[in-house]
Amino acid sequence: MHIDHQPNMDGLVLKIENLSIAFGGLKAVDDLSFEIKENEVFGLIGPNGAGKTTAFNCITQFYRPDSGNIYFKDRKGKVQNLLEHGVHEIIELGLVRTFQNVELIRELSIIDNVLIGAHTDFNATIFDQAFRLPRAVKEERRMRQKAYEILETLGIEDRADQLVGGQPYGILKKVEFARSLISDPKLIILDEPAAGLNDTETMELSKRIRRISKELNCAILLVEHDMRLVMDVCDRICAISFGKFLAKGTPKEIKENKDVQVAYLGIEVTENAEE
Amino acid sequence: ACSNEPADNSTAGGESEGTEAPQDALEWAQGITDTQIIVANSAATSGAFAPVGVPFNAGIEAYFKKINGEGGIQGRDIVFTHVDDEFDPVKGKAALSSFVEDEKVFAIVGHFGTPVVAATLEDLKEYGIPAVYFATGIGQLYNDKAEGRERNIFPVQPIYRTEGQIMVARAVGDFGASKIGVIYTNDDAGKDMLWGAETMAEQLDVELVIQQVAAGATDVSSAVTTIKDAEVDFVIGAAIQATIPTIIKELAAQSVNKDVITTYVNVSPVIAEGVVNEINGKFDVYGNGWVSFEGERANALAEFAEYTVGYETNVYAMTGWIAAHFFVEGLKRVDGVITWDTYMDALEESPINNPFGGQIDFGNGLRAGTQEMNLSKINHDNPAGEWVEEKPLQSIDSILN
Amino acid sequence: MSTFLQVVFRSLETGSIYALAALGIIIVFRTSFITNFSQGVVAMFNTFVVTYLFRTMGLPLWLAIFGGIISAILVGFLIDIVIIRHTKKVSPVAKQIITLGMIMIVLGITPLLFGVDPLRLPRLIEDGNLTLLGADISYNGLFNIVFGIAVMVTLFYILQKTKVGLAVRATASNEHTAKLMGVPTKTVTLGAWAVAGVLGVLSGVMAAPMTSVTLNLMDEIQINALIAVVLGGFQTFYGPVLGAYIIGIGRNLLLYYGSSVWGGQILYILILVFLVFRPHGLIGKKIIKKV
Amino acid sequence: MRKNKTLLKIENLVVRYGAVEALKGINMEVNEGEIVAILGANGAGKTSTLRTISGLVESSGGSIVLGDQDITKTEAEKISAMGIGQSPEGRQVFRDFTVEENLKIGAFTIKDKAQIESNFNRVYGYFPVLKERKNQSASTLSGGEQQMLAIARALMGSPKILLLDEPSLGLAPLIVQDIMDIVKEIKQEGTTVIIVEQNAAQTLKIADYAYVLELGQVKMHGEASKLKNDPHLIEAYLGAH
Amino acid sequence: MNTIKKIIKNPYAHFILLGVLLLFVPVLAETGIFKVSYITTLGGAFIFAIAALGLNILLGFSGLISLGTSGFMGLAAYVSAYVTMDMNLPFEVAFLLAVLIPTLIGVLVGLVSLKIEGIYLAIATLAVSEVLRKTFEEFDFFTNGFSGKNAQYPTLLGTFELDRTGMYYLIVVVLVLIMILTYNLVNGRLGRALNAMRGSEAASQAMGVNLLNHRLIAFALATVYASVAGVLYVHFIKYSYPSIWSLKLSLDFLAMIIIGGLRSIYGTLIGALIVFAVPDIFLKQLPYFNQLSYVLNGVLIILVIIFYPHGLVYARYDIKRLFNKLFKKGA
Ligand SMILES: Nc1ncnc2c1ncn2[C@@H]1O[C@H](COP(=O)(O)OP(=O)(O)OP(=O)(O)O)[C@@H](O)[C@H]1O
Ligand SMILES: Nc1ncnc2c1ncn2[C@@H]1O[C@H](COP(=O)(O)OP(=O)(O)OP(=O)(O)O)[C@@H](O)[C@H]1O
Ligand SMILES: CC(C)C[C@H](N)C(=O)O
Ligand SMILES: [Mg+2]
Ligand SMILES: [Mg+2]
Repeated sequence: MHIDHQPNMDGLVLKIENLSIAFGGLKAVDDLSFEIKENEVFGLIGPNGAGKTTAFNCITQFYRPDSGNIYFKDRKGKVQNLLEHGVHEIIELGLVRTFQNVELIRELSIIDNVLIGAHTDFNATIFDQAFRLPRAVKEERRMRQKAYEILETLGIEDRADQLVGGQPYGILKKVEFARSLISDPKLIILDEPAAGLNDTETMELSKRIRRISKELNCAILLVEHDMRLVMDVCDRICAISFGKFLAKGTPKEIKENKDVQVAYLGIEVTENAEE
Repeated sequence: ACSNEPADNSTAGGESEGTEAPQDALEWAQGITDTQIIVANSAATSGAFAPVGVPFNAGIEAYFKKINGEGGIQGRDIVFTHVDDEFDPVKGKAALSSFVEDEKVFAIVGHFGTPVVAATLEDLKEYGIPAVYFATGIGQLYNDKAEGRERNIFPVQPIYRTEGQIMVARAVGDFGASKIGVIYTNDDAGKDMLWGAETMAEQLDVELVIQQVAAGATDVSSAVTTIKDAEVDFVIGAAIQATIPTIIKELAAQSVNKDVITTYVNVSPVIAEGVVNEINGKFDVYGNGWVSFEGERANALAEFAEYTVGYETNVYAMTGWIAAHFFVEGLKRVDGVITWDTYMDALEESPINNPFGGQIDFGNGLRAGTQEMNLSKINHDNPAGEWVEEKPLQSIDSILN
Repeated sequence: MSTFLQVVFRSLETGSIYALAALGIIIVFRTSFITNFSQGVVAMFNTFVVTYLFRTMGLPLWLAIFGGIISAILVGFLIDIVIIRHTKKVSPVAKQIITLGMIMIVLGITPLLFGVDPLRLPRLIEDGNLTLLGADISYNGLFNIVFGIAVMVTLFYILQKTKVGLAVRATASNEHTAKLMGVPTKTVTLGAWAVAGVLGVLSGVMAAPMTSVTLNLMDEIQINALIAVVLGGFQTFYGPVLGAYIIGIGRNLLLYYGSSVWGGQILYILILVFLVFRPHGLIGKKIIKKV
Repeated sequence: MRKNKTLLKIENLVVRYGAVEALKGINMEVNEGEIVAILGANGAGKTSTLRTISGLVESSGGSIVLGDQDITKTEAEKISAMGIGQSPEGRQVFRDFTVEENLKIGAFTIKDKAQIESNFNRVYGYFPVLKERKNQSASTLSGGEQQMLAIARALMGSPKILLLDEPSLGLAPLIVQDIMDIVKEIKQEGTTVIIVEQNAAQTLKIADYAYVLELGQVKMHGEASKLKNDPHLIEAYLGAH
Repeated sequence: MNTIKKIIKNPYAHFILLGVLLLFVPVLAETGIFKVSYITTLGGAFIFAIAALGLNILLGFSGLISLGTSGFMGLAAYVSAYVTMDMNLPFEVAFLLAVLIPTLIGVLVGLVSLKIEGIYLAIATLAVSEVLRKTFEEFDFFTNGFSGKNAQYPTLLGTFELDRTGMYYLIVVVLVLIMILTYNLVNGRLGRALNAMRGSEAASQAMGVNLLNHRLIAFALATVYASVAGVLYVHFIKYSYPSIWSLKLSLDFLAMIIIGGLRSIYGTLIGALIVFAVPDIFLKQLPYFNQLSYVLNGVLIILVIIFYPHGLVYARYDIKRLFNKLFKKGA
């Protein structure tokens, strides 16, 4: 694909331009544009079926959009059009995601699941691994240590060697989170990270998201229906409906936006969120 | 599993070299005790080949029962041990090593199936243990001057390649065919018969129309259509039991109406019964035979039937019976100490008669199995299935002259 | 032309046999999530039962077939109750291996019960030919085709249009949730094994007169039925039937016009290539897993 | 205070998954026409309770009595036919079925065609988006749409007792509100509801009675209106990590 | 003290210990404690275990099912026989070629696997295997058709002439080596990536696992293992026959890894013994049941799967429990 214009990405990490994708006759994402600044927490909200997950899937190349561009400033500061990369190449550029329905490997231990996130950071070849050459051994040890440290920051290091299968939902969510952290990303995409968490856990999550964004120097793109979390952690929010742009602004602006209230929030919940 | 009583010191090598040695210097071969002569085979008696292996072994056992009932050999009973090798060379090889090295049997009787036989032929020769009758027709068994380490191989059964030659010879010699259709299965039987047929057709300068079908196929219609289109004047059904009825029925269904000849394996009332209704009034089905049920042989058949209840009409049981017969005939000829060498000498001494007709000569190291075959035909009038003999045992040369 | 038709007619009959066998495989697959490698040998066993009733017990053929159907139902029940019900914790691949175990059991038991001789089973309609456009087709062959299609149409109707069908498909899609909805999944699975058994014995009884009743009766049919299911796709019930007829006809055309040696293999390769372009068969489509 | 007669009675229920004891002998009573909430942290055993009631999980001890019938060992499909409907955890829609077929299966135990028809109208009324998508394959629905489908499917069977496992999971705030309203509405019609939720405050608002589970045991129970204001609740049991 | 503990705990020590124990089989056979036939039966089982280990990587770890194992194993067997017997080249050359050629085809199938999945892939590989088997039957010049192809015990490095026992030793050494390599491969980055691919294609891709590469690697490894097994087979049995390399054998490989335990190295070995050796060493020795050994083996397979759906390796927990129980009672 030939890029005829290099977008200006000063201060930005991701820039979506006129993104569209349709399934059959249904326009799931319709001419959507937004941009995310470096190190900010950005919320994407909208009614069920608005196209949020679909937008994520376009960004991470699980879907090929019908039109539009997706620019990303990679680890080295180089601007990349994500459409030119395969799904498995995205993480190397510095963009990592979690999944709306947890996607973990039940038969592996928690720490091994986290290590999968570091897949692209290994240098040892198959040959090194097969014969356990010192290079491979050292590398493995180093990565394991790093994974362990991440589990520590999430407070689940005591479970590091337990299998993922059979763990409660809240732990699974944390493991997914840990897995996205180990690759030192520039942008993390979180799809409904608070779903299935109780009130206390949601509060914890909200603190953690802020901390991570600061400590790791990365931006976060968040989809979530739990308004307390969204309002609490997001610097800016974009609301969409039927695949189309609806409103953009600070949490306060969004909360007060009439369109968003009608299409998404409902009056009572807005009150709740203010409590 | 076996009793190792006295005089059982000879090892696998068969070290008693000189046949001229005085009797008292000879040691009894392994597997022979005061009361028993132990022999063995491994065969597929389970799985898809059970229909061949089970009756075959039943035939062997029946014959030994008869012999033991008659007082055994030199007062010893013949004890037959068997292991199921599932038609698998690894299992067959393991079984053979155990027979010879652990159980120290005297001989292998009725070594079974192409893959196992081919995988263990070298081992047999190395052991030097007499092996009488091979339930397979592979070419490796053939030898016209077996000496030294090769002497211990005694094939009896006709070789499919020979049979293929005989079929073409019959087609030309007896039926005056000049364009012959060959439908062969893609297994060793079919392919070896095809090989024989092609060789003979070249010699006799007749045309073959060749079609392959899968062994065990249920739909052979396209092959038959091809044969029909070619307007052949005779058909060779180079297929063993499972597939030959399919071929014959399809030939009838498509009204090809040319006479068919097939292998001795199929000359069994069961096969005749399976197809007689379909061919009735349309064409004849002939079969090669290496056994004859006519005349004086009828007695042999009655005796066989008496001992093999349940398998009275089974060709594989009959071949098992023949296998045991050849083994025992050799034993009977040894008087005094039985060693591997005295036994093999006895087998080679003079031709041995097949109880159902014909004879085999192992003299001068000849190892060629059965060379003469007769011709029988399915009797259209007997719905229960019957083959009637048309022509006596003949060699290829005599068929063509 | 008439030769071509001849090949096609004859293949239609074989196609019907493959189709019945394929339906048996798919119905079990869709309810128990098992690729049933034992469909063929179980059919072979029940065909032996028919042959036994006919030859040894001297029943009329139609009654013997009826007996075979009863036996197929009983064997189906037995398999479900004794084995399949106890495989809740067993993964789909492991269940396939269970069917391998069943093959061994049936292959071991059949000769013990019915002897080792190849047996003859006559056709339902012994004589008579219909000549159509210069090609022959026997009344029995015609009957097989029509009967096979009738069975399949009935099955389709039941599966697609009735509540029973809904129950079967729901069980296939997600057994646990189907239970939650009140679908008697155990009965569905039990029924599926019985129906598969009946389809099997029908295919066996159709195939037997062309050959003879032996342990290997269904070997070729089993492989071709499996491939038919894949060619047609596992997601519908009519895809495999279509696949079966395509294989029946395609195989014979390739054998006849191509090579009698390599025809079958050429067909396999063609199907392989086809699958690369349509990985879920003729009818199947990829079930999208949304993330 | 709980005036209606007991419809479902759980006594000393024990559930094990291999070595894990998920329920360690719990007791619960659900009265006719009530909304009963089950609350608790992750892994407390809420889902296990519902799955055992509906017969998907075998109990290792204790009993469940529906009306005067012991259903502890009854099979799931029979329990469903007795009028217990469930919207399960993880949605569990029939992925390769269309939306409409999913709903049809929901009405599997209903014989009366007119009743099915009216149930269709009713759930399409609750969730218009499902009507728009009725021929779409369930696997391609958005997360929230699938959740709606799961709830609608449970309603299609006109259950006497409705079990909802985290019905609001993944739904937009507006729809969560709708769900709560629907639950209230069907209660009015005489349906008994057992609801498992993470959002305690919101759930207690509509519930009559609530049980709080922790590590497989009932730690607290009482009328919702009272529990709502119990400071212990939030502090001690809902944030157990 | 501590170092001893370390050694006892060391997985490599276990593999090597196992190998040493297995090396004693021929000695025991010579002294008459074991039957001589055990050498062949066990050697055969170990060869099958090697191929099954490859399939375990493919199915257990990557979740890709193949019914083509026997075809590839057969191809390697024929290549090795042809190169040594007809071309008169050294065993080592034959070995290399016999691994290389099937692996190339295996990688081709791996390419196809990117598009075809699950049961479709199983049947597709079955088709490949059937085509291979057909070539074994028809290409007489190469395979000697239905007469079967003979081979000889190999001579290593042109000097060490192996006999039956020597070949058995070689098999054990290769088996242990392959077990160790497998252990290394699956307990590291590759193992994790393959696991991820099976567990969640989406997640693994999002984490940077290149599906195509890893599927190819998995197929290549499975084919290399099958090929090594094929070479050992043809020089141990000294024979190859077309219909050995059938669907039945491929299903047997599946049975081995499932009975033993998916993703378990020892399990695979146990599975191979149960499927291949137990019938010969035990079932066929049972009086009266001799005729039923086939049936019994089928029953055994079904029972094991029902009671140990995750493989017989899990029986060790039950054995431990039983042991504890007995021990406690006794105390
Ligand atoms: N593969 C597909 N085929 C057809 N329709 C699809 C497909 N994927 C998504 N859709 C439709 O596109 C719309 C957008 O779906 P998407 O999953 O992006 O919604 P969402 O905003 O993430 O909703 P939720 O908050 O409920 O998760 C939905 O209406 C869905 O039904
Ligand atoms: N299939 C299973 N195998 C093993 N353990 C299980 C299984 N299902 C549940 N558990 C365990 O049982 C306990 C209770 O689980 P349950 O799903 O009932 O909790 P819950 O209260 O619904 O939690 P959540 O809020 O996360 O949905 C947990 O410790 C869980 O890990
Ligand atoms: C089954 C055997 C006795 C015959 C078969 N044709 C073979 O030689 O292999
Ligand atoms: Mg979504
Ligand atoms: Mg739950």
